[in-house]
Amino acid sequence: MSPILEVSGLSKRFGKVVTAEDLAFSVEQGSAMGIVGPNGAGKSTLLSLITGVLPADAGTIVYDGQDITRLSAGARSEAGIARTFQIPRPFVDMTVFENAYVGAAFGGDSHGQAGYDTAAEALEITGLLHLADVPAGQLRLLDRKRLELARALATGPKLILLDEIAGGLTEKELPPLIEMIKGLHESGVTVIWIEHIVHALLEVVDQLMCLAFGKVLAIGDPHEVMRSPEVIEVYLGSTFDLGGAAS
Amino acid sequence: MSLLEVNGLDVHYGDFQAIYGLDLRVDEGETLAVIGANGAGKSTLLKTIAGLMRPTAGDILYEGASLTPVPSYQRVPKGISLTPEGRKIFRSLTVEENLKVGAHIKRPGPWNLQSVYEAFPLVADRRDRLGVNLSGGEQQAAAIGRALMSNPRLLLLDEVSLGLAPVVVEQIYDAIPTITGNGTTVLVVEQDVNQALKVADRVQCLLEGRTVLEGPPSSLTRDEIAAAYFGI
Amino acid sequence: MSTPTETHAHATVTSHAKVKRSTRSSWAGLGIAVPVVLFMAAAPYIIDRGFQQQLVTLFSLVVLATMWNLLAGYGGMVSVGQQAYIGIGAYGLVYLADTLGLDPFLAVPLSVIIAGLLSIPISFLAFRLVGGYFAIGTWVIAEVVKQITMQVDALGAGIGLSLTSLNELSPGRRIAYVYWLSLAAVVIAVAVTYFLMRSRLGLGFTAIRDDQVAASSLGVRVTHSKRFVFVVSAMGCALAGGMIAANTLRITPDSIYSVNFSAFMIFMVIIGGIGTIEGPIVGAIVFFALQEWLSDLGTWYLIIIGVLAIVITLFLPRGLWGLISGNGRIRLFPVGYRLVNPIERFGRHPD
Amino acid sequence: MQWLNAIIQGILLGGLYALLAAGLSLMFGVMRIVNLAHGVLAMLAAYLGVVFVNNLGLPWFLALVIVVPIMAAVGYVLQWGLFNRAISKGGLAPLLVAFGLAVVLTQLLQQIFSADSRSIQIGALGTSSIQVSDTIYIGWFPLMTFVVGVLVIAGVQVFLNRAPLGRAMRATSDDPETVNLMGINNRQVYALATALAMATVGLAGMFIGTKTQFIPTYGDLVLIFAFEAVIIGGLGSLWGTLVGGIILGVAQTVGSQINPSYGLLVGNLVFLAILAFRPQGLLPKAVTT
Amino acid sequence: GGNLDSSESSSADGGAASAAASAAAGAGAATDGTVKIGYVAPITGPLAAFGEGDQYVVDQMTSYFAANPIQAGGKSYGVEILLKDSQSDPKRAGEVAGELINTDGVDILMAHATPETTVPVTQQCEANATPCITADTPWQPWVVGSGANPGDPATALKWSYHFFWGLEDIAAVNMEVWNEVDTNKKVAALYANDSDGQAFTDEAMGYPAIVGPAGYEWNNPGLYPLGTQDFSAQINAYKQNGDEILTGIVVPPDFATFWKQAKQQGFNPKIATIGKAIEFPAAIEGLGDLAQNLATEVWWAPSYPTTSSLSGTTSQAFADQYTADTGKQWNVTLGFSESLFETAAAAVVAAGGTDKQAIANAMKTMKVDTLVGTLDWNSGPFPNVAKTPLVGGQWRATDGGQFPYDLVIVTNEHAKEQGLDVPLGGKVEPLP
Ligand SMILES: Nc1ncnc2c1ncn2[C@@H]1O[C@H](COP(=O)(O)OP(=O)(O)OP(=O)(O)O)[C@@H](O)[C@H]1O
Ligand SMILES: Nc1ncnc2c1ncn2[C@@H]1O[C@H](COP(=O)(O)OP(=O)(O)OP(=O)(O)O)[C@@H](O)[C@H]1O
Ligand SMILES: [Mg+2]
Ligand SMILES: [Mg+2]
Repeated sequence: MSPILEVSGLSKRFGKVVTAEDLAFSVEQGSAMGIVGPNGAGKSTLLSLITGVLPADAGTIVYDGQDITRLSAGARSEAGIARTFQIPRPFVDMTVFENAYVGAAFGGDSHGQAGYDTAAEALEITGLLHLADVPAGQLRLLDRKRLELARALATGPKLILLDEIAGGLTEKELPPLIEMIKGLHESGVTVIWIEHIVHALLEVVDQLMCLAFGKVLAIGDPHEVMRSPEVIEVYLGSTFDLGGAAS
Repeated sequence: MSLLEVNGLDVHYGDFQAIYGLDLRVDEGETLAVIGANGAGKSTLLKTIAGLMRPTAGDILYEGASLTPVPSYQRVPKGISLTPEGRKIFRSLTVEENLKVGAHIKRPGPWNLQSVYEAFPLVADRRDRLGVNLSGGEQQAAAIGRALMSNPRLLLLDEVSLGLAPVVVEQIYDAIPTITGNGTTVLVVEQDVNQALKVADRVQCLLEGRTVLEGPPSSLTRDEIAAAYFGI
Repeated sequence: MSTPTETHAHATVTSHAKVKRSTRSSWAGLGIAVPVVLFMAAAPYIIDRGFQQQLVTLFSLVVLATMWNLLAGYGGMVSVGQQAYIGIGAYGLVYLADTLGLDPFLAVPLSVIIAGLLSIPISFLAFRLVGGYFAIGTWVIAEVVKQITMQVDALGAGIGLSLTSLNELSPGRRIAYVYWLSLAAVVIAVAVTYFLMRSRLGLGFTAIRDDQVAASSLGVRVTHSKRFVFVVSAMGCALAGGMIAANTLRITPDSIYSVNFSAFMIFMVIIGGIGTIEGPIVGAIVFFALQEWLSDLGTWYLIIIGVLAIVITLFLPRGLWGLISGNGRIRLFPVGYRLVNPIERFGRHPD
Repeated sequence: MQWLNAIIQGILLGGLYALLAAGLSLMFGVMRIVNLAHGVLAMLAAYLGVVFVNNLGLPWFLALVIVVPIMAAVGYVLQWGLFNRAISKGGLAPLLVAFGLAVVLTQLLQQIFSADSRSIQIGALGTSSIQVSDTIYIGWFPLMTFVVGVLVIAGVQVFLNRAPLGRAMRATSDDPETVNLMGINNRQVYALATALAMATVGLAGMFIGTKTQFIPTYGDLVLIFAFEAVIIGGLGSLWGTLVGGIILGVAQTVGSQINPSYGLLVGNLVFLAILAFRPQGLLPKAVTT
Repeated sequence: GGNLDSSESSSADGGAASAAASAAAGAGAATDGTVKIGYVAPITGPLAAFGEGDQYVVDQMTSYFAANPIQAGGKSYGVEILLKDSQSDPKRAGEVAGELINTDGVDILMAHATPETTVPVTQQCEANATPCITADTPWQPWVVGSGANPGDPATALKWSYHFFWGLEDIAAVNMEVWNEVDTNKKVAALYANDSDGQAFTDEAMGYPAIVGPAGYEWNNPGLYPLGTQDFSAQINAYKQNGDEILTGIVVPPDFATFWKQAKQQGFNPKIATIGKAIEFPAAIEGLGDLAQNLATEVWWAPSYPTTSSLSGTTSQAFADQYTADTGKQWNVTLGFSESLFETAAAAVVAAGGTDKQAIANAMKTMKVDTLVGTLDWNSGPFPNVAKTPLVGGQWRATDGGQFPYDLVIVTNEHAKEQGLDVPLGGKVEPLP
């Protein structure tokens, strides 16, 4: 397998605040990578750099064999990179179906009948089909998160970036979400997922990266990373109990 | 006498009813955790107590007096302070200015800039940064600090640990006994049941706007809670 | 003209999403609109000239309101400077027809194209500003266009120009021709808006209006789309400018570049209902009627219209069309997408 | 020397523009209201000045002391009666209400005072000056206007940055619902902010109404100049507004010096150039806070 | 009827309706028909000062005609007057003119006050084949604005007739004023970039061509845009050139800004003749002490030795009545508003009825004595223009009169040449 995403020397600073410093990692095609790290480590910033919302100060991002460092956000989206927002941002005055269709028609560049099909399929996968004609503004949190995913999915992404999509869900609501992401992953889409609810993350990802102060603190096998003392110190805290939360 | 007493509360969003005849009571110095699935009405409850929403029926008594005629901004001088869902940090103010605005109503008490910084190093390190530039977790921490600055008598925390790194969650839950130790009553909404059970004196579980389970953590089993959560 | 319905029902039901884009009221709307337009086209043979001239004024208002709504209601760009294009359209017509001797009815589309071309570089300046400041920025740009016009002797500098080339026609013909031109302009403006909004572009706009960041992250080319609509709206306003010049026969910089046009556009769209195709039409009709009834009241006329606009903004945010249509339940010009029987199609109710 | 004089007169004029723009900048900064009625409200203040000075015979400075609080009260009432409602509707409502107000107020002023040109009398102070050289004269009144403009800008800026109420205004501007949770009545804060803005408009109206003759529609011009000053200077920064006013003033006087017919045009072109090359303005907010 | 090629616009319906209206209005006198007169004037907006007296004059005329129908062609005609507000906007002026012609079916359209009103109304009349009478716009801007060429009588308009003075008259009157003061004959020119400014500063037709040969040096630094806030460039240019005379056509706000700044900057001309800005009493009050001895051209004044061809009232009586009825000081447009009606009535009489073509034909050679002087379209400088006499005046403090300043006639030679002997109220005095 070849890497779908290769990041090297990536740096970004805001004045004195360094949010990415010489980051380097790669993500295999079809794999799922988790990102954890203390608050303010630069995780969301990294997603913005990959999607092109923020320009990088230095470094290169190679996606699918192509250097996309200078491409606009729109062009990257068209190339198959999709993201969800930490706080869901539905198009509140449009129906759920229309929301998904925006993803298909623009990001996926498939309109007309093909686009309708893609959108409907995305809704089916995320379990929103029965709400297709409901204005998105009326959705509750879980469904909003589903919609974030459905929209991203409708763009027909090769790489999907998820930012704290499980935040605010109760334990009982997590399994369906996890199943959804697993399904997505299994369908061949590469997933990068930022999450503080670590046990949810661990059920899906096959690689875990821990960021701190804009640098890679640890990367590799998820459980090994979680056991690394630095990660425990800066991120998990001494009393963190993986087993309990996951039960 | 309870510090806060909610009697037969109904709350609507337009035609949609979010809370049905809810009763709730918090005693002075107590920590009550409100749990429940998404959309159970937890945030709505807190917003109504803080005065951001008006109930359609029922009453809220605070220190024995009805809050109904009191606009939200006049509830702060009475000692009610809410950390709202979604942080709501003031974007164009620095972290320190956010905290100072939190202290706009100067109630006497242990919390001031210095003590907040001591309790939350994450916040202290970012005191000069603008709210708009904070990461999700940083905002959450600053919002909690801001709520404390008014030295509340009743602190309402909505989804405290949302978006926080485990190590920070730990810090915050470690701080709660200190907060209650200072005489503050805490009403916390939490999606992480384990955390809630750890700090709370009492737990109240909501389902679709109604109370389905209530009691001290020790008297409740995990299965009971799970059942109450989803009304199975 | 294609029909407003695209119902896709081919292949098997289970593999194809069935999407419906028309409503019963939209068929009714079409059923009303076509005869009305045909009847209107025959008007010069039926109604007197004064009425035709009044209708031209009304039509220019409809075009202006429709264009302002396209810009603000759909594109989210509140411009207070569309008079720049009204002026360009008007000056273009008079200059091309009177000075260069072109056929006036050829001069109109030409000046519309000129306005469209000029609006492209202007958009690069205006798009530096957002929200309320975009509004004033466009106003200042319109002022600059006016001041530049006033420096050009060939355009009559500060004096303005009179349109005389139409005087060769008999009054009856002249008025009828201008009337038909204006009627065509209305149909074009409304149709362009409608088909734009039904197209992918329109979908993107609705998304941008709700959340620009999310839209761009889904691949909607925000700036491109906005620029496109900005240019279309400029061309529409130039068309209206040509109509105004052809109707009033005299243009001066202070008048044709007057910010009052923006005032009127805003009032019409607000009164009628922003963000719909029907609203601006309703608003233009109401505004026109008010102007006719109240203009003899002197200053009080604008006081009444201003108060009305404030009241509607505060208490009827969807405008009169919102009231008529039961808050959007009736749509003569539907632009949405309805998934037909989604549950039936996939045969199960998720979770 | 002529050029030097043009620049000096431009700077003095800039003080007036800054004074005109301060209230606009403040209302946008705090309430995100682009107050299209700003200009005509300045005219309202100017007409009040005419009533007090010309009709009732009060001394100019006494009239100033009366007009400013009246305008503040007008602002307070406008905010409670109109703008607060509009803000709660969201979207375009405030812009549109302000626009409606501008039209209504202009016509009302015309109804009351007719379209005759008026001017506030200030006597000899209006025409006296300091002679610096053959070509350079500094008028006392323009100088006074400039000083007041600078003081107003500085005062408001310091108030916003340092005073608790100023901070509350900025917080309310960010999130008007959440400030209620800090014990701040957002509507009250808005009303006070508009009162403050209108107090500066009161000053501006007195000064412009004394400098020139005006009719109700003169407010349009005032509004445009104020906007240009705000944008040249950078959104949300009052110091920027001062700088913007001065640049606009100098551009106009220097433009006139090149050719009288270029004055306003050059001012506008400078504005467009700023827009093209430095859209955030010269002193955008982030630099000053 | 909507027949495309019919030359009449609306059919008999308009006539029937107005007959009813005038029957109601014309209390005593029974009439055989009605003359519908449309009247467009700036009642609101920035030009409203010009239209201040119009409603008054219309009311006066309505009651006059009710009692005294027009006798023409052996029939008697009631008069219905439709006053429409241009809102000071040329576009609106054009719109209401079109409506008056095509919807209301007026027989004659009238307009006054600045090219912003008169030119669009003229345009509509020409395009819609309706007789038109206008005033209160110097004749050159009116002719040019209406698309004709002042130097070429062949470009004459078919339907529109105008009466006012021209650039040559204002230049002559201003020079009369200047001549009375001892100066170096250097003239500072202050003009805005508008219709008037363009016309008056035109090298071939305007001031430069007129005052130059008379020995005056013309110093025009350039036309300024309306709303200019700083005139230091102009003031400097005037000072450097040592100009002792100031002249210009300026709107009130700009003049006030200029005049105060001129004082600040030490530009003190010996005499100033200003058009537009100081035409109206209110603007003068706004200038306060700075108004003393400012000179302006006077189009009409109560002291004009004229009487109305309709009612026979003198100018003085007419002005006094206005002040008595409205409490306002007289102004120069009043006589013109009244004279428009005199002209319209005369045209109907000359045409022997309300036929539009007949009225237009009659106007071509008409001569009528009005409050503003004798209007004669046979001897005008352009086929559609009749000139009115012009005198020079200066504003003087009244020292406790009903109004603080009075416009005193100080020169009358030019008017005498034009055939009207207007008594002087004082002598030209230099600026203080
Ligand atoms: N424009 C900016 N100016 C200054 N600092 C900024 C800016 N944007 C972000 N930062 C800082 O950069 C850091 C990284 O932010 P980022 O949002 O990437 O964190 P994160 O890892 O996603 O944290 P969290 O887990 O809390 O969401 C934060 O400390 C934030 O305060
Ligand atoms: N602004 C709103 N308009 C309409 N309905 C709303 C609104 N906010 C909440 N609701 C509805 O009210 C119900 C209760 O919502 P509330 O936010 O109080 O739930 P919650 O228990 O806090 O859930 P969560 O865990 O998602 O925060 C939900 O069904 C929700 O959809
Ligand atoms: Mg983050
Ligand atoms: Mg909640």
